[in-house]
Amino acid sequence: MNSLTDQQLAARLALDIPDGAYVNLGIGKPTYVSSYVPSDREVLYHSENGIIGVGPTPAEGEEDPEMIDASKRLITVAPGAAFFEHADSFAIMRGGHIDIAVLGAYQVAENGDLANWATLDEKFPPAVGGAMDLVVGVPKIFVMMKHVNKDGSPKLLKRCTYPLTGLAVVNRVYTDLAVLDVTPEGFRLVELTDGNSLDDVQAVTEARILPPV
Amino acid sequence: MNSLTDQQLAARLALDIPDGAYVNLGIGKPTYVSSYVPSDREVLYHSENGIIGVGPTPAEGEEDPEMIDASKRLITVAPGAAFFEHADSFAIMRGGHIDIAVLGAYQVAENGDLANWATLDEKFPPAVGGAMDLVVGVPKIFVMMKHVNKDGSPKLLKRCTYPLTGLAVVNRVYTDLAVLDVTPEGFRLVELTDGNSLDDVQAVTEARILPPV
Amino acid sequence: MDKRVATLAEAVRNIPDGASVMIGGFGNSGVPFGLVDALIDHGAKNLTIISNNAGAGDFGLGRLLKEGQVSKFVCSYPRSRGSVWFEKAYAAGEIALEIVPQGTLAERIRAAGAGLGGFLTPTGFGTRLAEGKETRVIDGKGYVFEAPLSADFALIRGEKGDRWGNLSYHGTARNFNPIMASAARHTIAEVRQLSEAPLDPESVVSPGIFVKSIVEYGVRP
Amino acid sequence: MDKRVATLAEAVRNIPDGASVMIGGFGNSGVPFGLVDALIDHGAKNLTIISNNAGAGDFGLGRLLKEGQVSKFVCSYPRSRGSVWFEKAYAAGEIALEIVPQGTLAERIRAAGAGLGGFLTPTGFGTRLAEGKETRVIDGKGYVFEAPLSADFALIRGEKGDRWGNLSYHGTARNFNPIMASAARHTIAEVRQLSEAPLDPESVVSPGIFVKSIVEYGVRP
Repeated sequence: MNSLTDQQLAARLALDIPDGAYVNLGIGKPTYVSSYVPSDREVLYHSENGIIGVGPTPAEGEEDPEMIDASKRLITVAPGAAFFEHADSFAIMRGGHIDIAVLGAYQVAENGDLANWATLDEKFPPAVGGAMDLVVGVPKIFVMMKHVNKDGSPKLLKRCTYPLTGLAVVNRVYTDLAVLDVTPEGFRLVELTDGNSLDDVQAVTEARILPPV
Repeated sequence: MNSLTDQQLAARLALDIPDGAYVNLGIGKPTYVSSYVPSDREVLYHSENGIIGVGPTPAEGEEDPEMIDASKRLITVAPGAAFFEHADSFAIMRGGHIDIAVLGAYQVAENGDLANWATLDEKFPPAVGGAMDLVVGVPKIFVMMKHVNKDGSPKLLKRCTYPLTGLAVVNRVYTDLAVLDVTPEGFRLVELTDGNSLDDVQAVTEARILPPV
Repeated sequence: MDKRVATLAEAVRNIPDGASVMIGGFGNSGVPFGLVDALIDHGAKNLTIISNNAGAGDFGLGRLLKEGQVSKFVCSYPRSRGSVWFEKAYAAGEIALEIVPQGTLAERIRAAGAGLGGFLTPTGFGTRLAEGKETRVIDGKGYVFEAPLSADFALIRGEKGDRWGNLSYHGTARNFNPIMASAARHTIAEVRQLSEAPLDPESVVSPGIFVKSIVEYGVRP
Repeated sequence: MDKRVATLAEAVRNIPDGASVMIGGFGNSGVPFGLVDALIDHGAKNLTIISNNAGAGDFGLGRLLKEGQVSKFVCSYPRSRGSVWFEKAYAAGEIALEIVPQGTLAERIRAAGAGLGGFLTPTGFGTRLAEGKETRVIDGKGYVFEAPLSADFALIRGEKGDRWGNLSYHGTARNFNPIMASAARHTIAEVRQLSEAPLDPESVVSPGIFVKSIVEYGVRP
């Protein structure tokens, strides 16, 4: 099967970020998305640590160690930015003000349940961060992830087996193999990565994938 | 009996505002107090509409119509001032950060209950403002009022008859006739206006007044 | 991203009859007088108004009440000197009143903007304003449960603004404006000065994400 | 009114063993590194630390953990790259951990500073982090009841400060500092620059009423 690279996946997802949107990019790979949003669209990025208007990585010599995003990457400030404290930042997340959040995931279930903060491995201390606040507050939750785990086991499931981040919160899943909507009937195919068939993708997916309407 | 004027009463109360205090002065006559605080004491005044550091009335020609206090009087800004929005202003009041609030009252009961927002007259619409927030949040509540009503009826009662502002919240009452503490045993005399006797004051007070310890 | 609209009239034209509308200000400070006048001209009726005071005199909220456009008022202190139009409507039974302690009003508005389901406040415990409400005693202190308060529209006033809707304020004119901005489905801001350049991100008090439309109105009351 | 103290050591000297201490910052931004170093030198033990992260490397919170001064951590994300000292102490069962979703952590701190008795948040409803907690469904949406979170001390970092304790911040170094300032019985602020003149009242983010002591520490991490 054909598989998008992480950068290709970010570029595909970026096409679905509309002009004028307020977007939160989760830590790690979701932060790649902003580089691929078409330049004629003005999008403002919120980061949980107290900024709307995250700009690109600073040029060398221009770094400010106290200007970071939620991934702790050094950032600059985009035109139209604002700073605020943490209670206000999470009021913005919880209160429904952000349009889209892009998150990574361990597992997504066909009812939209999301598991992205803890596995069943108890060796490491648990760490939750801001994901639980995002999923209850942001109306559109896009998940960006590999379609299957490294061992080939499925990540798109009938029910999540890992501890949940939120219940019935995911709207759309972008994987290296396909794009799928979460609907009241379950996962529904939006598009396939070039060269893949629905049967191929279904074969590595535990949950049933409905064909496009 | 000897009765202090409102200005004399404000001057008496002002002696009990210590250096370094954060103080909220209720609308109306309590605002007189700040003029009488000894000038070697630095006191910062909070006003519920979003300022700590209320300064004196502006000079003529210097008025700013959007710079007002809770009584809607025009104000200036004292050194060390800060502005904030209403939720933050009431967080300051409710959260125990202000040291002293000075309020007017219709009635005070011997258990410290305060009635200062509504009478039993239903003709006018009720109006509560910020008094209920102050009394639950500020550790020292000073009441400044006439000892009796215009018709001679008492305002220092066994139990309030008007709707309550707060339960067991008043610490000290300054009237034109005397100063009284609210103690677990009831009202206790702190001092008499010059020339008055405890018997005289007791005669116009419904609640019992205990002598100073 | 450009939230600027050219006129006050355009800014308020989508407010329908029966809408709930938050209006910023305390006394005459921080009231969006330009937007209130536009709302009066627009003529929407049967409005629920959420504002700390009920106006004074024949202008602003006073005039909105005089014109009979308000069917319900949610407020902490409707009895300022000169609130004659509110008092008339109230005495005539033409207007419903929900009286809320001022800090509870502010916190309910903030809770709506912050996506919370309610909170426990000590304010009003044991008083008439807590009658019929859920209460709880924690560590010997009484609390009242209060629900969030949102609105269809908020009319607010800032000092400076930019095309992204970012706002700064002036002195005590800040008051209810920032929290109302966060709690309405459609927030309309009047600013004394619209800046071509973006505001300094450190000086922004209301991030533009809360603001849907912004219009300049240079008059200071 | 003069809240200035001359040295970092003097600022923290009254923190006793067993105290609960909020420490501002997110990652390395907005962490009061000067005060944390002073707390390590001061040597108070058996501390409960409330902070979003659990440090990284051998400095700041990492060093406080390495020195064995912390018996409990309340935090949203203790697993940043390099949080080795926390992981060691946790694996050895030497430290208690209370994990709180980040927005709930922030809101609990704010609630303590604001004198509220708790709040309902949708965050975490139906998840493991809501187990054993009171829940409620309102209009079909689930909420979890969360209690306020206060502390004996808060160590925070501002950009500029004045003798009244007023603070401004710098960029994303603001984060938890303003709410922690409000929620502790004794808040100690380190600022990059202590100003002789009062700060502009419009630029103050944390009013000095929240701050008990203020000390200059000019180093930017």
